[in-house]
Amino acid sequence: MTDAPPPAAPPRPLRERLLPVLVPLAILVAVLLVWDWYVRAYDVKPYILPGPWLVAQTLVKDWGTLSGALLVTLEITFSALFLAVAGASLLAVLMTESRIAGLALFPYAVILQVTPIVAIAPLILIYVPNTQAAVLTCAFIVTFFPILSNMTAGLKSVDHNLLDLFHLYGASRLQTLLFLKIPAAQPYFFTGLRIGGGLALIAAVVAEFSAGSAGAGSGLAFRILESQYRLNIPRLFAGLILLSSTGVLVFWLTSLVSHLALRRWHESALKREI
Amino acid sequence: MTDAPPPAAPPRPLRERLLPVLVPLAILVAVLLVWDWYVRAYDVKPYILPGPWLVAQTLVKDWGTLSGALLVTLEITFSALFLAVAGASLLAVLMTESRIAGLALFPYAVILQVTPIVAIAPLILIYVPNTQAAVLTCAFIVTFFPILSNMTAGLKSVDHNLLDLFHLYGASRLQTLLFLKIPAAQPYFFTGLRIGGGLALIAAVVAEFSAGSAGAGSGLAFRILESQYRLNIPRLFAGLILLSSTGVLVFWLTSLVSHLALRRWHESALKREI
Amino acid sequence: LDEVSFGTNWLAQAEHGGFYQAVADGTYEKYGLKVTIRQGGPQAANRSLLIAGQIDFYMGGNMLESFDAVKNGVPTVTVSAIFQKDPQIIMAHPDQGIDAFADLAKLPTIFLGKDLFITGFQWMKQAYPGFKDEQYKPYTFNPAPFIADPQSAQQGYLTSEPFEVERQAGWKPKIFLLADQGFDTYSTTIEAQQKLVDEKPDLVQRFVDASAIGWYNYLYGDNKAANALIKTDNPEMTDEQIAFSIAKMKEYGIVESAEALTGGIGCMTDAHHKSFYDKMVAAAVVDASVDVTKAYTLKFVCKGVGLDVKKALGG
Amino acid sequence: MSAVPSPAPPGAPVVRLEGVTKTFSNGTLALAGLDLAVRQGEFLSLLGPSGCGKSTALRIMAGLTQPSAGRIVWPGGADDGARRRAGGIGFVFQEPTLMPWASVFDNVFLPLRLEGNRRGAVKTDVEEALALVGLSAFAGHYPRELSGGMKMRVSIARALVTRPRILLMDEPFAALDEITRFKLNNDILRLRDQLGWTVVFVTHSVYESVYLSSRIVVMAARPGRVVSEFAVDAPPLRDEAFRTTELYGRTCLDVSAALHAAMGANDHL
Amino acid sequence: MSAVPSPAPPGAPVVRLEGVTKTFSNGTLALAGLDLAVRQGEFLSLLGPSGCGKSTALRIMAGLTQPSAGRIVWPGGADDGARRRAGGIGFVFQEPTLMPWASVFDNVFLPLRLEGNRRGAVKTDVEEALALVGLSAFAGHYPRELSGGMKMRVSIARALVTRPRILLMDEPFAALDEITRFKLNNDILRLRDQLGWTVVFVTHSVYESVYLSSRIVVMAARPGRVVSEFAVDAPPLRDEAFRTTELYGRTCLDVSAALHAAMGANDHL
Ligand SMILES: Nc1ncnc2c1ncn2[C@@H]1O[C@H](COP(=O)(O)OP(=O)(O)OP(=O)(O)O)[C@@H](O)[C@H]1O
Ligand SMILES: Nc1ncnc2c1ncn2[C@@H]1O[C@H](COP(=O)(O)OP(=O)(O)OP(=O)(O)O)[C@@H](O)[C@H]1O
Ligand SMILES: [Mg+2]
Ligand SMILES: [Mg+2]
Repeated sequence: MTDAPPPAAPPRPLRERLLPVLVPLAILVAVLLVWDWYVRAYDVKPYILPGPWLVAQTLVKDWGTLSGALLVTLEITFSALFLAVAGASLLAVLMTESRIAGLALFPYAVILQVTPIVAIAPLILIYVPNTQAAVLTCAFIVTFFPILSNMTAGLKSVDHNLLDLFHLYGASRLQTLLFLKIPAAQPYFFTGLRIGGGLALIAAVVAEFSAGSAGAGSGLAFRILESQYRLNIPRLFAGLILLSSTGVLVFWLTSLVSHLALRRWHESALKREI
Repeated sequence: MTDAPPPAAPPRPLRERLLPVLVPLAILVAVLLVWDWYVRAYDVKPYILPGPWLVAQTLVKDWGTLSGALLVTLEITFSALFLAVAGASLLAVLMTESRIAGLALFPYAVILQVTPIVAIAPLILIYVPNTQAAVLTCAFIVTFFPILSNMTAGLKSVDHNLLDLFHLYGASRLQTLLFLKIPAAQPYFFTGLRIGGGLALIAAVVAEFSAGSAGAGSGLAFRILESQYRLNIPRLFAGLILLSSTGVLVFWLTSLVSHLALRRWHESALKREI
Repeated sequence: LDEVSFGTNWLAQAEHGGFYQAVADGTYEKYGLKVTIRQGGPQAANRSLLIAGQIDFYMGGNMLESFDAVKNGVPTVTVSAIFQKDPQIIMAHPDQGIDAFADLAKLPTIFLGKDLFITGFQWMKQAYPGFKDEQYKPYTFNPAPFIADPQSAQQGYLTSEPFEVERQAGWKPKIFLLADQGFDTYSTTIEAQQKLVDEKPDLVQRFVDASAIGWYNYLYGDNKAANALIKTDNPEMTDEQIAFSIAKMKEYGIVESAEALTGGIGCMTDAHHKSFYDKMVAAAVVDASVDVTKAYTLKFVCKGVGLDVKKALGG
Repeated sequence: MSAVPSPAPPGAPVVRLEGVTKTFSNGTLALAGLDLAVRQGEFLSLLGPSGCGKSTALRIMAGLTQPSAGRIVWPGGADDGARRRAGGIGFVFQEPTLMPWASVFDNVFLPLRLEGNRRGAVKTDVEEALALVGLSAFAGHYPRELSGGMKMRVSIARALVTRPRILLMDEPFAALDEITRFKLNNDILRLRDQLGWTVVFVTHSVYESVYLSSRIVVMAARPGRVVSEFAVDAPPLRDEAFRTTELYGRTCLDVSAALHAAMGANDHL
Repeated sequence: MSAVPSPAPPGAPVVRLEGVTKTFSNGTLALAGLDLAVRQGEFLSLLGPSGCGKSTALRIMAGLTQPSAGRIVWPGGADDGARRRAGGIGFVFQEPTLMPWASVFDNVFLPLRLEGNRRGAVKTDVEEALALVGLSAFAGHYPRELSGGMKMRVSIARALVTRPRILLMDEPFAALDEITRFKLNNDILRLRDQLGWTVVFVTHSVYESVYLSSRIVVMAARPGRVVSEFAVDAPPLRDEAFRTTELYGRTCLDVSAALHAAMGANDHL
């Protein structure tokens, strides 16, 4: 005679909640240790790969310069993300509401995606009033497409039975959009947002590289390139680490928003009742 | 007395099928005409914005050089896409199968996404055997994340009732993955693929910019940059147009694959029965 | 005052010193100009802005850019050449038995920027047998891969990379100035639109003259104010680096050699242009159809402007 | 909620399917030449084997599916859209068809919201509808947190909340226990008497159909078609006593027999 | 398909719920101290108002949901996983729960595939199961192309295809017409007789439960609990004639009354 295992003890919310913080942290420590060990063991020169400790020191020392640059980059990032989300959502709506518009515009959205910023940055600089606007335009172009793609897929994935329901009750297109398609597209939208968040950040950096302002009011990208040019590799890494942490933070933020919106109803965020 | 409208005539398959070709084509012609008109009307010099006709001529004239470069770029594109799809799918599976792995690895995937290629290209060049591999690595890094994000979202969005069913029938993790999670994740996966296709192309270009080969065996990116340096703007545009068309083609290919896989069951590809 | 904008091709540094000097000490103002310097930088697009007419003068890197402009019908001309020699160098590790320029051909790897690859390197292949495309690896303005690989060479700017490499790696790289090997282009030129040259020759002349005077003052006079301006534009710049650059410019005769010694800073000659052009045609970098004389005008230079200033400063 | 200008007189057809044929895109012939008229104020039940096209017929009436041949006539006037916007039709789908991201309240509120009502203004209507199906306590829950029968009841509440003129219901009570079912049967009969509903009702229960209907249509499968029709000549408002009448017993037997015949008519099982 | 080493002797408990309580994460108390033993070879029906926890109880038995308190005992031996892998349990969910990307054939084939069978080897098994529910002609169709009742029948075929030792069915026939339902009732009785199934069956039809069961448990809602129990002392293999016996009629009345009492016991509607 064997009994089934006793019912699971009530969940341990604290451990559950700490896990998402502790695990990445543990890995972080491990990565840092390996990195440190590698640099020491193979006597890697700081101008090739500086050790973590040196990078940390540089980060503290150059905090003034770097944090200022970070703020500039963040401003571009969030402006670009905001514009891309707004633009892509609007376009996705347009393209799913009208078959013709979808057919007509998607190729051009693709073209926008595959055009190398580096190549068209000069053109943008010529036609756009100032560098700030040029950088924003570039960042926007990069961020735009993944959000558009996901939003379009989401708007198209609405349950046909619910569409029937709305049709039956004489819902206007706007109502169908607001009360059905947009809520139903959320899981896709948030996936797009999660990609878009990081992409906006990197796009801000790339845009700065290409269309970039330089000198005093410039962002992280410029600082990174400059450090590279000056072979100030510890600072380069400090800049990269700042960038990465910001990226993780942005990702975490978008994931949080997504979780809050989906947790009551969508499989991807719902805890299984077991 | 009013009768309901007569039942719709049987669908006109030819017109239906031509529409997706005709509409973008019409827009294309319109864009070309406006472009041509703008260039003529404002007497824009060819070294700022060449007219469409000049670009077409250049495309024909330089076809030898450009098509060779395109082939190189395409090879990188598809290798990167293939590697990114394989890698991202594997990682997505790992991260959704093991909560710990997901927690541990996602921040690092994000870091990979937000690290500017330009900044780490030198490091890659140091640690990777040859330029070809360096370019591929860069392209891979750029393409990776959107596919990972979508695949993860897809694997997490599986209907909990179906999960129960598999659990009940004692399905192994592998079986659940193969017969349930992967098929269910298809709509997300294909969205990721559609983004990834274009991204791989642009990533190949960016990678070539940063880590790339030049000279005889070099890709489209090099040709574009070279044209820019050498002020051969018509050729720059010819290169861009080649790139764009390739992007649209890649997008169309991934869309086709997606449509074929989903058309029998998923809302996004299914025609509504009305 | 005429408002004039001048776009440089890199971040503010000692190599742009004369222009900043002329701003700082009021020379431009004396010549009736109100000059705004727009510094360039990695991938900045100042050249496009000149072509699009959004700035008035642009600091050209070498004459090839002007040849390309002629070939593509871009109406810009070089009106002055501050540097008689291009400070472009190839450097190698000191302990690899690289004694002559031609020895570089033995190395498996040379890190080059794309622009130098499509220009200078093509010429190297033609002028020195043994160089081949397979040696090329892209230089991303980070010398680490070069330092890490003793069997490699790398492009550089006489006044910058060797300084950084020495500071970081602790050894002095072997330096080969391309100009001394025959790549004899002018550099740090002043380019303007043909239209400006035709319509306002007087303004162009004033800018060229004031710039030359600025340069004399920068090299031989009190350059503190100019350096302060440079450091505002580019906060990373150090006095140490500036001093190193000025010393190198003097040591190699970058600014003052050949005709500049008699004609004044900025002086250019047809012969010098033709010499470089012919080499580039031979290396198939430039098309033989280009009318080289259209790339520049000698109208504004070799007038000895500023030689008096130099003398006054005891240079 | 909204008043409909001039309801058709009792007995006049409200909607008529004339020779309706439906072939799905995969080639399945779901309905073949279906003729069916729904009359004002009647309670019409559709009975038939699983897969015989009941749902398809209902969806065609509601304008959710277009027939491949034949036509639908709405003699009452007005076109499709206007009719729907007049609050004309209530529909209970065979599956609950709830919005997973909305609470029970919001799901029931939906048709009213689509009519342009503000939440506050119709709160009591929604609450009444929820009370009718016994789910007042679950207004704040999400569909996922409900049992199968409860979901179906939300769907019923949603169809009733607009007090539509015509009610199309596709097996609404299949997932409910008999007691709830009987109660809802009586509620429907009462409301229909009060509000003059026309009801088309799909069910698998012969007893239920006889208890509720004024007319019963039995269909056969593939191709779906009408095989027989029964009138139930009893006052529309009935109670449990009706189940003991001879009329009830006899009609049940007749309908059952017809259903058997309909099943025999094809190699269904 | 797979032989189970040593089935428990008839009458011995196969699974026992002891004081099972289930509180969902949103606070709903679905079951409170439920005691229920399923005996080898019996046909146990669960009856009760909508939302009383029948599905929850069934899911707990199948190991799909963990009780918040109390325990499940499987005296037969072996742990949860091994038992399932032994082809032990067949489950019909209340909703069809089909894979939309797979054909009807592949949906029914699934449990066999999960047992490691190759498609060719078990083709006839799948076809037999489909024939049993009358869907042979639809093997190549996709779930979307089926009517509600047809989907449910696919789900039934899927549960039967492995010939499990224990069959848990959650309102399997609710979406079916009476004739199909009666036929399937008889099929189940016959197969159970042949294969010695133990069946736990959730239904809303008192008649159906009495016709099929050897034991009927009536539950009341929120908190879900057992309120009464009935044994149906008749041979397991029954036919339509059983519906005319006095035992059948009396038990129906008793169970109905118990259900009424159970509903009265809370303010359900
Ligand atoms: N979307 C569809 N595509 C293809 N065939 C369909 C579709 N919907 C229904 N069918 C087919 O049409 C026929 C009638 O389906 P319908 O849903 O109308 O049946 P029903 O009478 O409502 O059955 P049930 O009582 O099982 O709900 C069935 O054979 C079904 O397979
Ligand atoms: N996932 C869930 N989260 C929260 N509450 C739930 C969940 N599933 C079920 N419940 C609640 O548990 C109770 C019992 O549900 P269950 O599905 O067991 O009822 P049931 O007896 O099967 O009803 P029906 O006959 O309507 O199917 C209900 O009140 C329901 O609201
Ligand atoms: Mg139906
Ligand atoms: Mg249930």
